[in-house]
Amino acid sequence: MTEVTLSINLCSMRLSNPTVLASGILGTTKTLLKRVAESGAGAVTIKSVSKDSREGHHNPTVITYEAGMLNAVGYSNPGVEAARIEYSNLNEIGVPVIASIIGTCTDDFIEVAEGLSASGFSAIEIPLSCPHTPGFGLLSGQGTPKATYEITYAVRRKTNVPIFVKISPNVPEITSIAKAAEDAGANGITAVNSMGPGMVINIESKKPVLGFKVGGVTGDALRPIAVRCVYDVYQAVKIPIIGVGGISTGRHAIEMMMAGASAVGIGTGVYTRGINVFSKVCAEMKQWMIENGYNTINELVGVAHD
Amino acid sequence: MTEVTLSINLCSMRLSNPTVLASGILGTTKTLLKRVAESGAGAVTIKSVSKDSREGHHNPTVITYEAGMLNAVGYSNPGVEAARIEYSNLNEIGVPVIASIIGTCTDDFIEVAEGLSASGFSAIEIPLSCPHTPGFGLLSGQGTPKATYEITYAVRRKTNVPIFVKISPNVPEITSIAKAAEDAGANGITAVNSMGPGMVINIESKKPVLGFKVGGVTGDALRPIAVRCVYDVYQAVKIPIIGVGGISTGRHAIEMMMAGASAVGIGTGVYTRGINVFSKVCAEMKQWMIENGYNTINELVGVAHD
Amino acid sequence: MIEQPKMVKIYDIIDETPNVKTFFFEYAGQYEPGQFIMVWVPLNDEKPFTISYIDGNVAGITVLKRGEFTKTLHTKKKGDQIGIRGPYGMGYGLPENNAATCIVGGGIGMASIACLADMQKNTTIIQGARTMPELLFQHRFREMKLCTDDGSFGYRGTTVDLLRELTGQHNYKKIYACGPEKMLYKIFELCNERHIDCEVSIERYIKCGFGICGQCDCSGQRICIDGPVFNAEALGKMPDFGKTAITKSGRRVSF
Amino acid sequence: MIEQPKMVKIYDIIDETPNVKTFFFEYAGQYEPGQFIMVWVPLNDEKPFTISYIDGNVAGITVLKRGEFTKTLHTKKKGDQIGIRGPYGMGYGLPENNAATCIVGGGIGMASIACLADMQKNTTIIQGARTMPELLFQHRFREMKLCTDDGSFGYRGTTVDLLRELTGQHNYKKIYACGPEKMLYKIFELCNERHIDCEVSIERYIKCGFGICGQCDCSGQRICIDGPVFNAEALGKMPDFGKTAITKSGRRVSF
Ligand SMILES: Cc1cc2nc3c(=O)[nH]c(=O)nc-3n(C[C@H](O)[C@H](O)[C@H](O)COP(=O)(O)OP(=O)(O)OC[C@H]3O[C@@H](n4cnc5c(N)ncnc54)[C@H](O)[C@@H]3O)c2cc1C
Ligand SMILES: Cc1cc2nc3c(=O)[nH]c(=O)nc-3n(C[C@H](O)[C@H](O)[C@H](O)COP(=O)(O)OP(=O)(O)OC[C@H]3O[C@@H](n4cnc5c(N)ncnc54)[C@H](O)[C@@H]3O)c2cc1C
Ligand SMILES: Cc1cc2nc3c(=O)[nH]c(=O)nc-3n(C[C@H](O)[C@H](O)[C@H](O)COP(=O)(O)O)c2cc1C
Ligand SMILES: Cc1cc2nc3c(=O)[nH]c(=O)nc-3n(C[C@H](O)[C@H](O)[C@H](O)COP(=O)(O)O)c2cc1C
Ligand code: FES
Ligand code: FES
Repeated sequence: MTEVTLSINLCSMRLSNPTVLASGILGTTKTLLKRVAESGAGAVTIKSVSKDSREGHHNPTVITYEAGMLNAVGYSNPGVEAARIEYSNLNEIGVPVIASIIGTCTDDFIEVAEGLSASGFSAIEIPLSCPHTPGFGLLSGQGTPKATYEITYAVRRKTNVPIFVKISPNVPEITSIAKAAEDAGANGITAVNSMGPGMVINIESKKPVLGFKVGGVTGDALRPIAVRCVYDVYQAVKIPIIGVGGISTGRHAIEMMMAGASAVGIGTGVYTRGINVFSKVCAEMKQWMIENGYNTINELVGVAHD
Repeated sequence: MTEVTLSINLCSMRLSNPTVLASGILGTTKTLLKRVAESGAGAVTIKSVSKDSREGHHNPTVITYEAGMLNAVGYSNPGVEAARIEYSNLNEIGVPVIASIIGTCTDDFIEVAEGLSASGFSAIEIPLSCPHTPGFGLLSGQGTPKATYEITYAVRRKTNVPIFVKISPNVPEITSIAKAAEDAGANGITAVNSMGPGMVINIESKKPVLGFKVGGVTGDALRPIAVRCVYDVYQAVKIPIIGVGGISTGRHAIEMMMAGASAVGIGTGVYTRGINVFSKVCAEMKQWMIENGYNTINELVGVAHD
Repeated sequence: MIEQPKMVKIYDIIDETPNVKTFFFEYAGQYEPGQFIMVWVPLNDEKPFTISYIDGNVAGITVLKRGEFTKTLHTKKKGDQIGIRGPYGMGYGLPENNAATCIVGGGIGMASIACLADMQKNTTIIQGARTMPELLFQHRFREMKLCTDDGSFGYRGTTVDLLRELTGQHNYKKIYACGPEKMLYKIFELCNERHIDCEVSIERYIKCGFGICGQCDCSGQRICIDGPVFNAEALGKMPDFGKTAITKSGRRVSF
Repeated sequence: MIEQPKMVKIYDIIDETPNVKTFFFEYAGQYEPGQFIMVWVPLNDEKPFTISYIDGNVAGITVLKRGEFTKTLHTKKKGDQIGIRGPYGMGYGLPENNAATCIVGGGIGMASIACLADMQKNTTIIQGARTMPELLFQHRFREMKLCTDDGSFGYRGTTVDLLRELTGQHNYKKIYACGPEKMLYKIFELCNERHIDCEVSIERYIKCGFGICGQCDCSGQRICIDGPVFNAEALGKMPDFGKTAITKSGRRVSF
């Protein structure tokens, strides 16, 4: 039997396996990125960084419920200057590190991209899709094809590292947004961000539980929506896709890749299966590949379209 | 202790309790409507009826997954003429019966509404929000404020029974759609239809499981989204809301009512808790009201906004 | 229960008659005679079939070629995969104390009662078919009473005629039946007349299989979850039994 | 574990010092000393507090008025409700064979070690406070060694000074500590020097409480789920311990 390999090439990044730490989960510090890399992730993404520092929303910022998780962290981050110091010497992490940059206007994105340009990030992710932070993402109109094109194009002109545009599952024209990103020079699509927003009310106190009242829904609840988004985007663009949403097992990861993802992001799975979710998912993928006669993980990408 | 009552008035309909059978679940025949009424529902909705008969999508049309259910039934129904015969003498059901009418163009809606006008329906629901049936709902552009206004207004002119417009959780401007319905003369909003669509792929066969490949997501996965939609719509319109999405316990029903629903629709709950989900939910609501000192269920409507 | 289709490999196929094949596959789930599974052919369709054989980790379904989907199933070869989910529904209740029973199968209805027959010692099996080549399971159940409409084999006449004769001679405690609904209805009437308990398995168009879509209604009973097997008492409250059914598009049609 | 905030009624409040109150409420969950719960005031905020009392179905938290949220908590009256979820984190490990231990609490850190102290017979409790009126639990633990920075009561000097003296006299098998990180760090150094095992509870800004948001990092360890209690071996691999922490906005600051 030939050796089964999970390694992939993703926009010139070499990943030992296709699991990627999703942005906003544990990516707050360099030490946590390292810990996640040691837990088996093929690449890691930092928590999104804005020009100025932000405290985010009041707690509760993350809550679980029967079918997944809701979060409205509100993009807390130390701002680009402090981030530049925190995320230095990134080669020590041992796996590719993806920057996540946010802004309230196109200039912000450029400023953050430039501020982090010397840090050795392997790629830049641009989320234009957060459903619960005023001034950013969907709440500031960034989730349209036009805004997507503009922001992506502006960042494209300032950097040579691969750009991933992270899109929302909540928009009717998801494929046109993915295409706008591709047209503007993005090297890949990250699909998807959290959906909704949703709300959970504590009935005894009669109040929404999240500090921001509403928050993006992730985890199992999101998975079928995310799989469909990836399936649609795969037909619309040629650039690779990082599929994110509800992945916590090897079967989930394979499903997402069959829909068209070249790699898979994991967020909520860190809660449901612990920080070693990355190595667990990889072991399960390998096992399945052996049982089903696959040698390389690439063979699975997009096969559900045949 | 005073008697706890669940009875409500909903647009001139008297319901012994606020649970309503959602459209498309068991509403295919008069005998099943009766069975659901006997299982404790306060009102029942028929499966949506179109002008001509439809076979719907190939099977699988409904599948469950960890966090809920996906369906793409494809609006199978016998057409308005046969439906008129099936749903006759509706007073025998014992609870108010709501018609659900669909069409591919405004004239269709009118024809169906008129065809069913002599049947004794207590209200008409107009779903403009199905995410997985070509020609109808979101796939035919009915989920915009403009189309919502036009279709609702046209039906309004032909009938005096209360009209509920059923809206989608997938649209960015949910409140403008609800307002358009209210402006056009709707007496209530049903929020929400199934979300997505989503996709589940069987990885051994590498194929989407649903016959139509994609389908609307319902159940637990949908609940926080539905609660947020109802919360938003409650602030936007004055007409009452039937809150639908992921309700299977008394706590869920109370949460939905606190968000602003005057009544609650139940679909997927028929699967998760059996056909008696209606009486179970009612018993659980009553118990909670007793423990928390409420006498009438109306007192709970919208209190999460205070 | 398997909630989403699980792919299983067909490891053997028997040609039962020119139009009926039995497909065997690995199956480790629970099963009661009379329950059914949903059989999926990806990108094609998914329809209900009773488990007609069960032995250890192997199950079989016996499929009559009837239309598009069953035609597709009949093209499947050893080694091909099909998806299955289930089992669904309420099966037959076994008789108490090994009491004498009679099991009646009409046409492909034999598939539904086959496992039930396997589990009973003190039973008479009646099989009816239109004509001799359509008779099923003759090696499996060696002592069947066979009837053909055209008299080409065995008793000339219907299973109901034969059952009427036999109930005069034997003291059956229970009659089980699966087959065309007109036959089932006549057996139900006969049993009522003679005060014999009966259980019959009814066929209706199935979509979800788990009681949510309302497709399989018969007088407020969902065939897929409240049935497909009903006893005399339940049938007595189902005026649509033997009279009307709902088509795939929801139209009510008479038998 | 309670995943979403559950409202509980405050049924008693004790004024421990002018700035510290203990709130009692019904609590039927599991709990290990050192674990914490998240306390929610609807529409306001939610922050972490150790359970400082536990007795049957009753638990208590002891809260120092420090900023906005704790000020709000201090306005709560008997009968008011707060939301709680948890418990979260890894608590203290109990010593083997009732070995002699020493427990050190600095300031409000006493809340964290109080239940641990309740569970140990053969232990010495050292409490440090800036000044006498801030000393906690003097009725609860009658035999504490008390230190004040200003010498207004008990030993004049720090808890670390006293601990150094006592470790010379007693054969402690383990030191437990909770309090200001500078104190914890000195105790950690002392224990290393004297080859005594130690467990300390660390404070970092907490958001989710269950290991997903990354807010509470200390050298790749999440205080909320990998801690808050760490032993000497783990601390040895945490260069940020005693040095830097992450603020609410993610900025790294030095102690
Ligand atoms: C509980 C149950 C158990 C069954 N067990 C068996 C079995 O063991 N062996 C067997 O050969 N057949 C069985 N059937 C019938 C079998 O499902 C149909 O023969 C098959 O679905 C026909 O599909 P088709 O596309 O080949 O035919 P079509 O041309 O689509 O239809 C032919 C006839 O088959 C029936 N039918 C079609 N689709 C369905 C459906 N989804 N559900 C129910 N009936 C349908 C209708 O009466 C229709 O008139 C069972 C049916 C039910 C309800
Ligand atoms: C595991 C753990 C257990 C704790 N147990 C107790 C206890 O039993 N009794 C007690 O009085 N205090 C305890 N604390 C500290 C308590 O959480 C803070 O005092 C409180 O959150 C201050 O909130 P504030 O709004 O009043 O003050 P702020 O003005 O917001 O902050 C004052 C200081 O409190 C700290 N703080 C603020 N918010 C948080 C937060 N979300 N998480 C952690 N620290 C924060 C920061 O160091 C800050 O500088 C514990 C902290 C942790 C991490
Ligand atoms: C607590 C939390 C914080 C998040 N923060 C960010 C963020 O800062 N930037 C971002 O692009 N996405 C953020 N996300 C979205 C995730 O990156 C991911 O797209 C989403 O959680 C879906 O994946 P999952 O189902 O595996 O969690 C966050 C998600 C969670 C749960
Ligand atoms: C099997 C199935 C069929 C449905 N068919 C219809 C339909 O015909 N018309 C309609 O308006 N909604 C239909 N719906 C949507 C439901 O009425 C309801 O809005 C949705 O299921 C959310 O509620 P739930 O989470 O309680 O199921 C269907 C849902 C399911 C699961
Ligand atoms: S087949 Fe759907 S309810 Fe029976
Ligand atoms: S507080 Fe979120 S990871 Fe610890």
